[in-house]
Amino acid sequence: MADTAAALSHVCVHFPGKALGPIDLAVAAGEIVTLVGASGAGKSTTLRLLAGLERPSQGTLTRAAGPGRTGFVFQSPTLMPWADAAANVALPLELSGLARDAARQRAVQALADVGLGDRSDARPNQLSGGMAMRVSLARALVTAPDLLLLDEPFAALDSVTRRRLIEDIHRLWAARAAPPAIVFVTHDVEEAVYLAHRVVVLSSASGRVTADLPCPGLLPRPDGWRTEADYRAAVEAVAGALEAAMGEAR
Amino acid sequence: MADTAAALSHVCVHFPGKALGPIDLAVAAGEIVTLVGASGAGKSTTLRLLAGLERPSQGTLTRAAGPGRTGFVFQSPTLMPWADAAANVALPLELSGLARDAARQRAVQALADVGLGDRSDARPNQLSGGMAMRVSLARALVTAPDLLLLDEPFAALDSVTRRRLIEDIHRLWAARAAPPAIVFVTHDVEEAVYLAHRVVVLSSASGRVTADLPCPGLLPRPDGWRTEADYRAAVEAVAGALEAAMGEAR
Amino acid sequence: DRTEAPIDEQGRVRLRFATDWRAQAEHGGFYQALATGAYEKRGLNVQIVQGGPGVNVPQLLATGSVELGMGSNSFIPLNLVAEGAPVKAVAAFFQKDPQVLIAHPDEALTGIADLAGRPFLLADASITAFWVWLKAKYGFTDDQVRKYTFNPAPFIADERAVQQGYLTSEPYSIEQAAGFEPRVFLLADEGYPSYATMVLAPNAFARDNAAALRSFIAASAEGWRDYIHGDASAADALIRRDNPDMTQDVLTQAREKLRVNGIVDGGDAALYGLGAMTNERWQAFFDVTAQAGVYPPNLNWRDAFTTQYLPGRG
Amino acid sequence: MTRALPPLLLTAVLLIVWEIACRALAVPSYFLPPPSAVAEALVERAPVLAASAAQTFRMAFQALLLAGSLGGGLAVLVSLSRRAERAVAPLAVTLQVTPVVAIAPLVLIWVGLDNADLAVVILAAAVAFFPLFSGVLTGLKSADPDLERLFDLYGATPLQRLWRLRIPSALPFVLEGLRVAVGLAVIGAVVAEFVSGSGATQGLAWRLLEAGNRLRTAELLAALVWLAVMGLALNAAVAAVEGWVRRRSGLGAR
Amino acid sequence: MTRALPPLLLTAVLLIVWEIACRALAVPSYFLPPPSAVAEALVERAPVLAASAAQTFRMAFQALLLAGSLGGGLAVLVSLSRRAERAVAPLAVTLQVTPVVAIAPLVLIWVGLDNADLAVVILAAAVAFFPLFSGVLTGLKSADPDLERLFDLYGATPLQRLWRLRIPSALPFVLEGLRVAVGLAVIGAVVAEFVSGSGATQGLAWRLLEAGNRLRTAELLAALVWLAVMGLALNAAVAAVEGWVRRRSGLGAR
Ligand SMILES: Nc1ncnc2c1ncn2[C@@H]1O[C@H](COP(=O)(O)OP(=O)(O)OP(=O)(O)O)[C@@H](O)[C@H]1O
Ligand SMILES: Nc1ncnc2c1ncn2[C@@H]1O[C@H](COP(=O)(O)OP(=O)(O)OP(=O)(O)O)[C@@H](O)[C@H]1O
Ligand SMILES: [Mg+2]
Ligand SMILES: [Mg+2]
Repeated sequence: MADTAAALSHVCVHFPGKALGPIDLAVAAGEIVTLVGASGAGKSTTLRLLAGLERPSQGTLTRAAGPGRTGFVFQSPTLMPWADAAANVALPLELSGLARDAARQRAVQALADVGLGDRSDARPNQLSGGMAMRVSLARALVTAPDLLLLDEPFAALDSVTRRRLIEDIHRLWAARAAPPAIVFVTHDVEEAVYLAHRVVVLSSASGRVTADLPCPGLLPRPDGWRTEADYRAAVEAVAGALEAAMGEAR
Repeated sequence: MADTAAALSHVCVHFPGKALGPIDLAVAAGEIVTLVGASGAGKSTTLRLLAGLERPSQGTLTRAAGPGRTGFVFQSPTLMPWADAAANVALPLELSGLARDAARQRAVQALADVGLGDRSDARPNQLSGGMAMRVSLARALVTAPDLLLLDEPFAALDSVTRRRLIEDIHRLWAARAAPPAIVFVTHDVEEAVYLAHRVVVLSSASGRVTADLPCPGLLPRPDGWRTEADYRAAVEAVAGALEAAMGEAR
Repeated sequence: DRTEAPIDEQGRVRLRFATDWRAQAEHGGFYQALATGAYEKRGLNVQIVQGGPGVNVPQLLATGSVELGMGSNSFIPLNLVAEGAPVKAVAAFFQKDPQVLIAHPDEALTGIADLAGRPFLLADASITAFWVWLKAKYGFTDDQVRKYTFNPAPFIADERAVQQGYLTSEPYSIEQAAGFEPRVFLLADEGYPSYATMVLAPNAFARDNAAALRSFIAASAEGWRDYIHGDASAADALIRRDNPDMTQDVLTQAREKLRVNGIVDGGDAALYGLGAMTNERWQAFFDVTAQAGVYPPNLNWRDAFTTQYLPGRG
Repeated sequence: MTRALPPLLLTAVLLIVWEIACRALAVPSYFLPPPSAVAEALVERAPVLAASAAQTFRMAFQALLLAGSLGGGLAVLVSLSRRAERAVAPLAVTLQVTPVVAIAPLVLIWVGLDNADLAVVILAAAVAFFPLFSGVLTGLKSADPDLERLFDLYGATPLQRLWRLRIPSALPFVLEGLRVAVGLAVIGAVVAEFVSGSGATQGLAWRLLEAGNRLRTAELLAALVWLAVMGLALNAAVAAVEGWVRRRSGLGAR
Repeated sequence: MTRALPPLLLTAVLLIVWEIACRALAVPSYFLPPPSAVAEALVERAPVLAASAAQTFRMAFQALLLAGSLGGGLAVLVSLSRRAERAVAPLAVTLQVTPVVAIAPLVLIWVGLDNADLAVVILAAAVAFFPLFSGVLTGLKSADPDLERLFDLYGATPLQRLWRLRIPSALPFVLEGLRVAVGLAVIGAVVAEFVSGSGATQGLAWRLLEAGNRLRTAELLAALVWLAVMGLALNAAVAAVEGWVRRRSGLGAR
């Protein structure tokens, strides 16, 4: 198997009144994984753990990506309210040392890629919910990071935009010589299968991994792939695992 | 036709750099409508207009529900960070004069109804994204309002929880002698059809209504209804109208 | 090491003299000497630095910020001795301290003793100065003290109130504003032994600039004589330039009171000349204050002053 | 323990530097005494200083309560109407820039010479008023606009909105105003005692002027040490309240 | 125009009540002159008062700049380390509770008697220091924790974090601190002039003192009117900056 991009081994997190884990999850370099699970299962926490934003109470995190080489989309957009869309997207570039003008130029391009080419001057409070989320996505993609952690990036988007963005991300992924590792969180089972090499199901009781199911076929998905039988079968399997994981909670 | 619960006639909103409308939309008492459209089409704005939270630049709003008789779910949870889940849900009850203890009791019940019976003491920052959204939903439902305006209430929820909540809302709606008018915003076309009496499609260019499609069958939906042919046909129709509305933007 | 006063371009000795307040008639003699050239003709280049409530003359002297300073009352040189600061009084131009107590007009009031139990409005500096003497002599207590911020309105508002003042200042402004003539008790007339308007000099400076210091005292004495008895208009003009809030009527009445009460040329000055100080007065002052517990009985009070720079001595 | 270490360390370093400088440069002690002399004065004059500090603390605390209730109350009142705010804010600014010494005689006349202590409390409260007024007012206007809309929707009365939305939202600004105000109340009590105190209650101002007039600089600095202790104690109290509020509002410790 | 109406109206009402009360109760003018007498004094003494006000304003403004750069700068520095903050904060509190009058002689000696103006500026800056220091420090710590995490993730340097996240987030608290500080700078300039002004300084403090001493209360109040105007002008300037910041940060007018 390829190098590990990020891995949690036996990680536990203790919140006041809630303990998660132990979680074991390894993502290989260039691998795409989706994380599914009930609301409150621990998907966002797992993602924050992988990014090093949450300190494990127990267990260890291994991460290959250097500083600034991780892209993250929080579950809510998390934009700087005083900066316009382009300045928000340009932030990681500027932090990595790129000149202001060059950074902005690339940010505007990244905004165009998520369908917001005409809103680069808008402040976060002038954007709709879906637009703000797309700005956040553009910010995560703009540095072409080695590890991408995306927490429900498409939840606030209409299906057409959503599908277009998925194709874009797959294309970007395939185009890189060393493709990035990506972890998606989503609630849409079909999307989970369509997006990734494998789907990881979290138990809603403990945040532990209860299933780890491979998805058939190659990425990016060929046209009409959604009608294929092994795709449907994989969706059924994930849906079943998910319901089982949720049943465990009760 | 029944009484009007809320109606926008020829309403325009001018934002700096963006104008929406004119929007014409009437919701009858006891009617359930879903609003679909591209990201940034104007769904949230329309909902805020119906609630009287956004002032039209032009045109008029008619609303039957008295003060405090409207329930609203914002696109982001919008909870009071200093209050626990139950206190957040109890807020509208207390504002309408209910005693603190009685209000809290009903709030805890409402939280149980959205699957958060055990988290009534948690603060918003201790909740996951989907949990916070469910608290917001419980707050909108707890007063049994005459007009319910729900902005993507299920976007952050897994499919199992989502389906259960939809059934619950339908059941509540049917159980009332004078059922409330409900307007949903959603990006899920199947959900849009499943939820409502009719689906309204907004143009992504202007926020105008480009299609108004009736949904077949009765509410609440009988078991297995999703497999019926006219349901599938309606979904196809809405998907087509939506793609047409989005094409208009380009 | 020696502390020579600086010399200006014309070869005159530069002396900065810090007063205890903004320019007023109580500084008239020094301004007169400045105006008439009495300093200049003795080879001095004197600059008068106006004081104020926060200007701490002893500290300015101790740090060499000024060469000479004004001592408002006899406590100041004794305090300096008590703290081991090498500064002395070298001349006293007010033989009587013009410090007064002011009360509302009342026929029954015969003297300061009758003021027992009344609220006294006193400035910060007075509380550790003449108030100590009043307490010792008349048995007043600290709880009678209220704060005087150089605004007589609270005094006027309360019939029973007593406030401090300068003979030359407050009685006039109270009369002008309130329209009644207050009762005024000059502490010096009741035996308050303090000098006022003294010249203070650091010991080392005095030692190393004895000639200049003698000249300064002599010229100031000349200035004071002129100011009280001669034409004061030039000095008044200088005062009003330094202190635009001063008015001529205030200056005129103040000068009159200085003259009538023999503040400058009464007492020992009549005998020994302006600026005179005597051992006896200093001892009397020390005895009273030491008995009141202000100073240890073994304090070397003789270090507080010297008469060796006065005209006709040394 | 480790929390208290950095300030203690820095203070110790500064004191040592000061002590050495005083000795090396032979600074006369009436000008600037070394810390050791101040320490001596602190010990020697402990009973007198402690009694005066207690007086000053009492008056500062009363002033703080007065300023808090008036400033906070007025801010809450005017926050209910933009017009009222616009009308009252300039008066608050005017009060802030009015020197205590200029109004002390009026206050003294008003309360009477026999109530000089009350005058001190009133004047100190005037000094501490503005940051509380302004902090509460700014805080009340800092609520999340979406929550404001929610309260609109539920037809909340102005009082309900105030109590359940604006006051909780205002807390960070109120605490910041309080942090500034505690210091101002202490300093205000001293300044007010300077200009309107009485000999009956001898607070720290009395000690300061006595020491200053007598050139006992070490004693003067000892009185300032007591003032600093008082300021730090009140500041720690504010920090404790802040910690409690943060825990309560679930924002976590910083 | 309508914005200015409520304060003007309220002020007018208060002035009329005051005028009537003075006349009806026949209050002697040295206690409390009617507004008409104050107006007269304002006109009569206009040149002197204006010149003094200009002097005071200049010193207050310089003090504000000094306090802002020192207070803000120090706050920014210590915000980079919890330890530094813990070490320095008690010293800032100590400075805040130290009465100007106690340190005035030291400052005066330090800068030299010929630089009394500088002493005034330094002392006034000491008065205005704390709200700026504390406001900036509180503000720098008020950034959205999720944005802080984002900056962690991108490996931002402390300077980048400061400049691009904390300073913009700090603005509401900085502005609140500034609002309090402008008033304190004005009052500080007056008080500092009281305690350290040798005759050389000709600001409003001496106008106040002399007017009080001579019982020219109308003139005293006229000087206070100038102080109030100064405070209001600086406050309006802060409000203008605030408006600009709000527009810039897209928060909209309140
Ligand atoms: N305050 C504002 N200032 C400027 N433009 C605004 C403002 N609020 C909304 N808009 C614009 O109005 C349009 C409609 O916004 P709205 O939030 O209603 O979209 P939406 O249909 O809810 O989108 P989404 O599905 O992404 O939530 C968007 O283009 C948005 O940029
Ligand atoms: N700071 C916190 N304090 C206490 N509990 C927390 C905290 N953060 C998360 N939790 C709890 O941890 C659990 C997992 O939260 P997490 O946000 O990871 O869920 P999630 O799977 O992302 O859910 P969702 O789909 O609703 O976003 C939840 O039960 C949540 O209440
Ligand atoms: Mg989540
Ligand atoms: Mg929306």
